[in-house]
Amino acid sequence: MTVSDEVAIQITKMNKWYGNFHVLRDIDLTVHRGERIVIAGPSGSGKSTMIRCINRLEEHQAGKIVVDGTELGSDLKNIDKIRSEVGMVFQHFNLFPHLTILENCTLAPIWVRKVPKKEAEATAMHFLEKVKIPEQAHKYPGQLSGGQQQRVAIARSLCMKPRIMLFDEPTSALDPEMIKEVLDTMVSLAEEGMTMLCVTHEMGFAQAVANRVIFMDAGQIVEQNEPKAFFNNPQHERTKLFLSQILGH
Amino acid sequence: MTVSDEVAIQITKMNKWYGNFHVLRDIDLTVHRGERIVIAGPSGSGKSTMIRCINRLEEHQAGKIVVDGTELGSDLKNIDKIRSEVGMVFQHFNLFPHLTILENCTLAPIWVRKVPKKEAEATAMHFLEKVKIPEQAHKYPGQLSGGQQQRVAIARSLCMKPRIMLFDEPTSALDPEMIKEVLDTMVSLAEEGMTMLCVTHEMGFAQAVANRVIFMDAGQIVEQNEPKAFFNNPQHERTKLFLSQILGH
Amino acid sequence: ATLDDVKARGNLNCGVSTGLTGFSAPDANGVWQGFDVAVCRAVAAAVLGDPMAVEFVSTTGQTRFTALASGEIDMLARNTTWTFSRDNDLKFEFVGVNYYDGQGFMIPKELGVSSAKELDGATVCIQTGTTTELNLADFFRVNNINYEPVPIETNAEAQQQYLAGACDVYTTDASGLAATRASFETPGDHVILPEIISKEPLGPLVRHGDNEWGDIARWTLNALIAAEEYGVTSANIEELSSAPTDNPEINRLLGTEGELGAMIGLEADWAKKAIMANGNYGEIFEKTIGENTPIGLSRGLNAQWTEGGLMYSPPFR
Amino acid sequence: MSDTHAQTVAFVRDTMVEEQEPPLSQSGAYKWIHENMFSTPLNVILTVVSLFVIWTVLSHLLPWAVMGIWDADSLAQCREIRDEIYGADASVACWAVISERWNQLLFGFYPPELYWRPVLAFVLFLAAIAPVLFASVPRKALWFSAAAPFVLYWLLWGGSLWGPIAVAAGFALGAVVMRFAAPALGALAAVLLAIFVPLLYWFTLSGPLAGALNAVIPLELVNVRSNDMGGFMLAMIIGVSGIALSLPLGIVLALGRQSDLFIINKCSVIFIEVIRGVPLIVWLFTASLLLNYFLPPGTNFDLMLRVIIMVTLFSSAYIAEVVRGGLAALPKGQYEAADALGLDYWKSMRLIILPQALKISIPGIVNTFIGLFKDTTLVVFIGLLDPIGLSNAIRASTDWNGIYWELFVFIGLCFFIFCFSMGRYSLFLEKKLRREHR
Amino acid sequence: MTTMTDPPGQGFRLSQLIYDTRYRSLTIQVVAMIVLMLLFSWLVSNTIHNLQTLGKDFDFGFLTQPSGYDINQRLIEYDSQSTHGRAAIVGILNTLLVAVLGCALATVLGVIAGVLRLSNNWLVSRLMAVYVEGFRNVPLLLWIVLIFALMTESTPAPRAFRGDTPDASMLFDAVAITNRGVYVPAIHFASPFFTNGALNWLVVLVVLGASIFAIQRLRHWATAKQEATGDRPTTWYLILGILILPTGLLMLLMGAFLDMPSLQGFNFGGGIHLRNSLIALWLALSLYTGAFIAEIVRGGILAVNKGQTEAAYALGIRPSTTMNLVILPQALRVIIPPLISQFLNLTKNSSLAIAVGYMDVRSTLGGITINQTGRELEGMLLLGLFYLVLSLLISGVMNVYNASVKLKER
Ligand SMILES: Nc1ncnc2c1ncn2[C@@H]1O[C@H](COP(=O)(O)OP(=O)(O)OP(=O)(O)O)[C@@H](O)[C@H]1O
Ligand SMILES: Nc1ncnc2c1ncn2[C@@H]1O[C@H](COP(=O)(O)OP(=O)(O)OP(=O)(O)O)[C@@H](O)[C@H]1O
Ligand SMILES: NC(=O)CC[C@H](N)C(=O)O
Ligand SMILES: [Mg+2]
Ligand SMILES: [Mg+2]
Repeated sequence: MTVSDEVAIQITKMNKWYGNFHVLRDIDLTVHRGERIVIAGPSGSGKSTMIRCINRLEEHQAGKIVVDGTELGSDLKNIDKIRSEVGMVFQHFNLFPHLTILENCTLAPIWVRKVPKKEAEATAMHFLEKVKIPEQAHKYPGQLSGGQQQRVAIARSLCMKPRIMLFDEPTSALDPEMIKEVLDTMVSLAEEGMTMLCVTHEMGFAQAVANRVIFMDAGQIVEQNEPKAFFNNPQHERTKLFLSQILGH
Repeated sequence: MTVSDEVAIQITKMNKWYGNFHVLRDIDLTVHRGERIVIAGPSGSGKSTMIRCINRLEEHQAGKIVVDGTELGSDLKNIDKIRSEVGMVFQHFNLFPHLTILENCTLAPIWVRKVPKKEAEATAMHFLEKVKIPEQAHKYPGQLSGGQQQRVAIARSLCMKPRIMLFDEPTSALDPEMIKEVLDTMVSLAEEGMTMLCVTHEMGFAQAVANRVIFMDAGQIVEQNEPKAFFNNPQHERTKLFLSQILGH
Repeated sequence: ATLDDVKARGNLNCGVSTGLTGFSAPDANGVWQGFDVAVCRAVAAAVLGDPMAVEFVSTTGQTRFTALASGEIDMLARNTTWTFSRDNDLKFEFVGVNYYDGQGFMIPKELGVSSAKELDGATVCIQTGTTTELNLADFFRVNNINYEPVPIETNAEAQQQYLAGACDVYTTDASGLAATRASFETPGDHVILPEIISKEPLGPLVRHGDNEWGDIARWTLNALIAAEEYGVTSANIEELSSAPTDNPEINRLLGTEGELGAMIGLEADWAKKAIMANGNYGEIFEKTIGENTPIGLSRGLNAQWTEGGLMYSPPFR
Repeated sequence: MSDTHAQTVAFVRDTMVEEQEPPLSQSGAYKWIHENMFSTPLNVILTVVSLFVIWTVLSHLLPWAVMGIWDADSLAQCREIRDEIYGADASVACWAVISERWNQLLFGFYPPELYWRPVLAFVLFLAAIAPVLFASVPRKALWFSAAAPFVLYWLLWGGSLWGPIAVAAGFALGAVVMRFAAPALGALAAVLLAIFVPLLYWFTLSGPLAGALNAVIPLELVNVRSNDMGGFMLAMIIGVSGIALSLPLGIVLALGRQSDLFIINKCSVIFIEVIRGVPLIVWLFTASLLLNYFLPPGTNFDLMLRVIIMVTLFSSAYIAEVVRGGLAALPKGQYEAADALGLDYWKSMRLIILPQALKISIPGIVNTFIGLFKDTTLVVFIGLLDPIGLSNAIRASTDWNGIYWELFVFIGLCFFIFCFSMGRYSLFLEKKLRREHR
Repeated sequence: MTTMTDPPGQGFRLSQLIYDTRYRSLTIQVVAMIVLMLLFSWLVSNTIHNLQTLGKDFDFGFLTQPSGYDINQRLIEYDSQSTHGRAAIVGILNTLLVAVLGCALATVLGVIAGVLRLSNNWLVSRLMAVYVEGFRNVPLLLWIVLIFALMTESTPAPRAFRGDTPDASMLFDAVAITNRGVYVPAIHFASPFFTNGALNWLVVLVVLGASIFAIQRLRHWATAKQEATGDRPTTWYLILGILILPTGLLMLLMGAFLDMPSLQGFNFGGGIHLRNSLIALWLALSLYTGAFIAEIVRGGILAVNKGQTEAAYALGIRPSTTMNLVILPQALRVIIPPLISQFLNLTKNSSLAIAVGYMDVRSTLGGITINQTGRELEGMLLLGLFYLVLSLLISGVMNVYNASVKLKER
C-alpha cells in the first residue's frame, strides 16, 4: 500500500450551485495515485455531489478538476476518457436488471473499450471470482441478495480496469450481515493499491484502510487528516460534534 | 402463573403440504390452559405455518387439531367459534388503516360478538389502557409508531376476550427501541395467565416468561423443553447450532 | 297489441326522416311539419283524437327498420319504398302508398351533363340503407359504366357533401331531390336529370303480425285519399259530418252511417278526426310539397285515379 | 500504512466560506432561456420549429375566434355583419350560433320553462358527490348522496315523487331484511333473501303503493320525456348514471374475478372480456336493435333507458378491472387480520376490504368516467341528441346550414374543460394516495 | 400417515351444504350456475318467442346471397353481385387496413410526442403537452368529424383542377389533394412477368423479403465480428444498398413506371386514390391514440430509474448507446403492454368509421347488410364475434410477450 507522488485527481477552487443553492464551495483537493480517501460528513453536506463531479455526473460551475492529467470541461472527449478511467459504485447498486450478471460486467468493456466478447467475459469472470460470486454469473440481478448485488456492481466497475474508484455510500442500503461481505471486497481492493475515494459512515473501514479522512460540512471541506489523528483528535467544532454523534450511536 | 391440567390445544399427527412441498410433518403438541409456549427455529422451518393452522388461516391436510374441545375441520361454525376464541397478532400488525384505533378495537366485538357499541368501546378503552395508549384512541394507525401499532394490535385481539393468543414474530418488524414496549405488554399478559403461543427470536423473553420452548426445523418439532434446560443444555445437534448462531450474534 | 299500447301511452310514436324539407322537418318552433308527418298526425287523430299526440322519432335510412322492428316506433312514415323483401323478409306491412316516386339524379349545371348515361367515373352521394343504393348498383352495372359511391347517413349530410363538391351527383327519390334542391341557396344551378331509374312507391308501414294496427294505419291513409275523391275537405267536413248526407260513402266514411269505426276498434268519427288533422290527401299535398310550395312538385302519378293518377282508395263499405 | 503525506494533508478550515451568488451565466432568465430553449443546435432547431408552429396556428385561429360575431339570427345574417365590419374576405367565426342555440346545446329540447329542474339537479348532483370525492366533507352527507339518485330522477323526468320513493323503499326493505335475516339465517342466505324480497316488492307492491300515496298526497312535477332531453345534459345523465349504476355491478364482478370458485370466477372473466372485447358502438347498436329481442314480448321501454342499461354493463366491466386493481393492491395481511378476528367473508369485504380498495380505486373510476363521458357522443348513431347530434340538427336547419367549426370548437372546448379538470382531479387523488400509502 | 377423515359418528347432514367449507363452495357454485342457466334460458326463450312473433328465423343463409350494393374501397375483388359474406370480408379487410395504418402512425406520433415531451426544451415539451391533453380530453368522434370536415371544406374539388388557369394544382405534378381524397402515383409494370398485377407485387415482395433476410445475416455477421474483435464494422451503407438495389433492379427489369393521377372526366384517374374517409379516420385515430401512447412512452422512460443512466454514464457508455442498450430495453417492458391495449382500443375505435362513411366491417356487415336483409341478430352476432376474436388474439399476443420479458426475480 504505497502512495506515489503522482497526482491522480486535482481539484482547485471548485464551486457548484443547484439553481441559487451553493452546494460546493471552494473545494480544493489533491489525491495522489494509490491514496485511499474516506469522505464523511452530515447528510446534505455535498459529499455525493463532490464525487459525482469527479466523473461529471454533475457539472461544476467554477474552478478546475483535473483527473489523470485530463481537465474536465465541456469537452465530450475528455469526459468520455475520464469516465472510462474512473469507476463508480452507487448506494443503490444500479445494476441493469434486464441483463445477466455476466452481461452487466461485459457491457461496458465491449461497447466502450471494444474488447472482444470472449476476452471481456474472461475478465468479467476473473473479477466475479475476486468478489466471490462467479457461480452467479448467469443469474439476473433480481435473483441476488443486496450484498451480492453490490459486489457485482464493484466487479462491473473493475471490469473497465479503472485507475480510480469512487464509492458513494456503498453499504448504506444493505442489511448488517451483508455489509461485511462488501467491506471485505473493498478492503481487498485497497490492499491492491487502487486509488479510492469513498463516501461512507463505516468508521471501522476508514480506520482500517484510509490514508486520509475528509470531513465535509455545508459544501466545504472542513477538516482532513489521517484517520488516527482524525478520530482521536478532531480539531474543528463540527467534526467533534459529528464524531460524537456517529461514534456514540 | 399457574398451568392447569385442562388442555387448551391438542394437535395430533398434523401434516401440511404446499403443493408437493411437505411443510409440516407429524406435528404433535399439547398446550394446557395457562401455558406460555415460545416457538423458535430457523427461517422457513414452518413456525408461522404451524400457528396459522391453529386458527385455520392455513388448512392442514392430515391429522387433528382440537382447540378448546372443538375440532378444527371444514365445518364453518367450528372455524368461526375457534377464531373468535383465539386471538392472533401478526408480524406486520395488520391494523385496519381506514379505521381509528378505537374502531379497530371495537369492530370485531360489535360485528362478531354482537356487543352493543357502548360496551365494546368501554372494553376497548380498558384494553387500550392496559397497553398504555388510551390517549391515541381517536387517531388512525398511520399516525402511530410501529411499537404503538403493535400494542394496538394486541389490544384489538384482547377485545375479543380470547382464551388463547397466538403471536407470530410480533417484534421482528420493529426498531430496537420499540421492541421493549411490546415485550413488556406481552409479559404483563403472560403474568395474568393467558394461554400464549409465541413465535419469536427474543430469547430474553423466552427465558423470562415461557413455560416451554419448542424448537422447529424442517417442518418438525425437533426439541422441546423448559427454557432453562433448553438454553443451557440443548440436546439436538440442530438446536445447538441454532442457539450458537442467535446467541453469538 | 299496439293499439292498446298507444292508447295507454296517450301518444303515437312515429318514425320520420331526420329532416327532409316538405316531408318531415321541425319548423322554427320545433313542431314537425311535412307530407309524411301529416300521415302520422292523421293516425294519431284517428286513434287518440289529438293530431298533436305524436312523438316523432327521427330515423336514418339505416336505423328506421330496426326502430320499427324493436317497437321503438309504432309506425314508420319516412319516404320508404315498398319492396318485396321489406314486406316479406324484413317482416313489415306496408299499409299503402302515399307517394308514387322514382329514383333520380341531381347534378350541378356547370358540369354540363344531360343524361345519367354520361356519368361514367362520377362520384355519387347515396344514403346508405336505402333502395337507392341497390338501384344505383344495378343501373350502373347494366349500363356498364363506372362510378364511385360515397355512402352517407342523412340527407343533410349528403346535401353538405354535394354542395362542397365532394361528390358530383346526388341520387335519391326524385321527390327527395326536389326537396333538397329547394333548400339550396341557388336551386337554379342544379339540374335533376331526366332519367328515373326505378319505381319507388313510398308509403307508411307497420310491423308484421298486428293486423288490427295495420288496418288502422291503412284505412286512415285510405280515408285521406277517399276524402279527396269525395270532395271532403277540412273546410266542409264539419258541415258534412253534422248530419248524414245523400252520399252513403261519405256518411260511412265520416261515421254518420254504419259501424265502420267500431269494426276497427275506434270511435265512429275516427276518419273525420283524421281528415280534420291536416285536411284530405290533396290538401296535404298542396300544403307541404305542392306546386305552390318551394318544392313545387306536381301531382303527376299522385293525382286521383279519376284525374288520371294512381291514387285509388278501396271503397268504404 | 504510509504516512508520507500525513503531515502535508492535515487541514482544518478556520473560516467557513459564505454562501455566494451563482455566476451570472448560471442564473436568472438568461440561463433559463439558454438551458430550456437554446442549449444545443438540435434544441435551437426545435425551438424555431415550435415557434413557427405556434405562430401559424395562432395567427389563423386567434383573429378568427376573437373577431367572431356573437349577435345574429342566421348564418346569412352573420355573413352580412361580417361583410359590413371586416369586408367580405375576412374569415371570422360566427359565434352567434352558440349564443342562439346555447340552451339547446345544454338541454336539448327540454321545455324552456322547466330549465330550472336540470340546473337544480346538477347542483344537487354536485352536492351529492362531494362527500364521495372529498374526504373532508362530513360522512353524514353520504345519506344525502344515497338519496340523491331518486331526487334527481324525479327532478329530471318529473311525475309523482312517490314513484322514486316507492322504489327507494325497496332498497331500504332489502337493508332491513339483510339486517334481521343475517343473524338468523347466515350471511349467504340473508344476501339472497335481501335481493329477492325487494324484487318481489318492486314487481308487485311498489307500483300500486306509489299510486295510492299519490292519490292521498299528490306531489307531482310535469312529466318530461326522455326524447326531449339532449345536449350536454344527456351526456351527463348517461355518463353519471352509467358510472353510478355500474359501480355495484363492477364491484360484484371484481369480487367474482378474485374468487376461488371456479364457475363464478370464469363467468366473471368471460363477462368482462366479452364486454371489453367489443366496441361500445356495437353494444349501443345492440341496445337499439336487439335488446327487445331478449326481453319478454311486449316490454318496450325508452331508448335512453336501454342505452343506460348497455352503458352500465359496458362500464361495469371497466370498473371491475379498476376495482380488481384496488383489491390486489391491498396487502394480504388485511384479509388475514379480518379472518383472524372471526369476520366472515361478507363482513370482512364490507367493513375492511372494500372501503380500502374503493378508496384506492377512485382515481381509476374517475378516469373510467372521463372515458365514458367522452363515449356518450356515440349515442348520436342510434338517434339520441347528444351535443354532436344536436350540432347535426342545428346544421340541418335552414338558418345555420353550412356552419361547422364554431359548433365543433365549442363542443370540443366544453368537453375539454370538463374532462381536463376531471383528469387533474384524478391525478391529484393519485398523488395524494401515494403520499398516504407510501 | 393418516388421511383426513370426517368427524367420527357423523354422517352427511344437510346443513353441511352451507356450513362445511368443502361443500359450501360447491353449493354456491351450483346455485350460481342454476341462476345463470335460468337467466340464460329466459333470454333465449324470449328471443325465440320474439322471433316467432315477428315471423323471423335464425339463419345465416343470407351470407351467401348477392349483396346488391357497391363498396367504394375494396382490397379484394367485389361488386354488387358478390355475396353478403364477401361484403363482410371486404369490410373486415378495410377495418384491418385502417387499424394497421392507424397503429403504425399512432406509434410513430406517440413515440415522437412522448420523447419530445421529456425534452429539456421548454417550448417543445409544452407544445407536446398541449397536443396530448387536447386530444385526450376531447371525444374521438369529434376529432373524426372535425378532421373530415377540415378535409372536405378546405381542399379543392377535382373540378378546381380543370381549365387553363385552374384554381388548384397538383403537388409536384404527382399528388392531387382534393376534397374527395388524395391521389398519389401508383407503380405499374410495363413488361410484367405475370399478367396478374398482384402476382407481380408478390415477386417484388419476395425479393424485398430476401433482402431483409440478407440484412439480418449482415447484422449477425457484424455482431459476430464485434464479439471476435471488439470492433463493430460500419454497415449502414451496406444495409441501404441491400435494401434498395435488388428490389429497384427487379422493378426496373419489370418495366416499373409511375402511373400519375390525372384528371379524367369527373375525377382524377390513374394513381392510387386514398379516400377522404380513410384519411380522416386514419389521422383522427392516430392522433387520438398517439396522445395516449405519448403518455405511455413518457411513463415508460420515466419508469427507468435515473440511476440506470448514471451507472451507464459512469461506465463511460455514450448517451446514444445507453439509450439503446440500457434505457430502451427496460422502458419497452413497461411500454409494450399498455401500448398493445392502445392498439386494441384503436382497432375497436375504428368502428367509428360510421361517422365518415368509411366502409369498415361495421358499415358493411353491421350496417348495410343488416339493413337490407333484416338479419340484425345474426349480423350483430357475427360482428361482435369478429371484434371479440380480434381482441382476444391481440391480448393473447400481449400475454405471450409479457411472459417472455418478465424480469427474473428471486
Ligand atoms: N438535483 C438537485 N437539485 C437541487 N438540489 C440538490 C440536488 N441534488 C442534491 N441537492 C442538494 O444538494 C445538497 C447536497 O447533496 P448531496 O447529495 O451531495 O449530500 P450528501 O452529503 O451526499 O448527503 P447524504 O449523506 O444524504 O447522501 C443537499 O442539500 C441536497 O438537497
Ligand atoms: N403460500 C405458500 N406456498 C408455498 N410455500 C409456502 C407458502 N408459505 C410458506 N411456504 C413455505 O413453507 C415453508 C415454511 O414457511 P413459514 O413461513 O412457516 O416459515 P417460518 O418458520 O415462519 O419462517 P420465518 O422465520 O422466515 O417466518 C417455507 O419454506 C416457505 O417457503
Ligand atoms: N332516401 C331515402 O331516405 C329513402 C330512399 C328510398 N325511398 C328507400 O326507402 O330506401
Ligand atoms: Mg449522498
Ligand atoms: Mg414466519
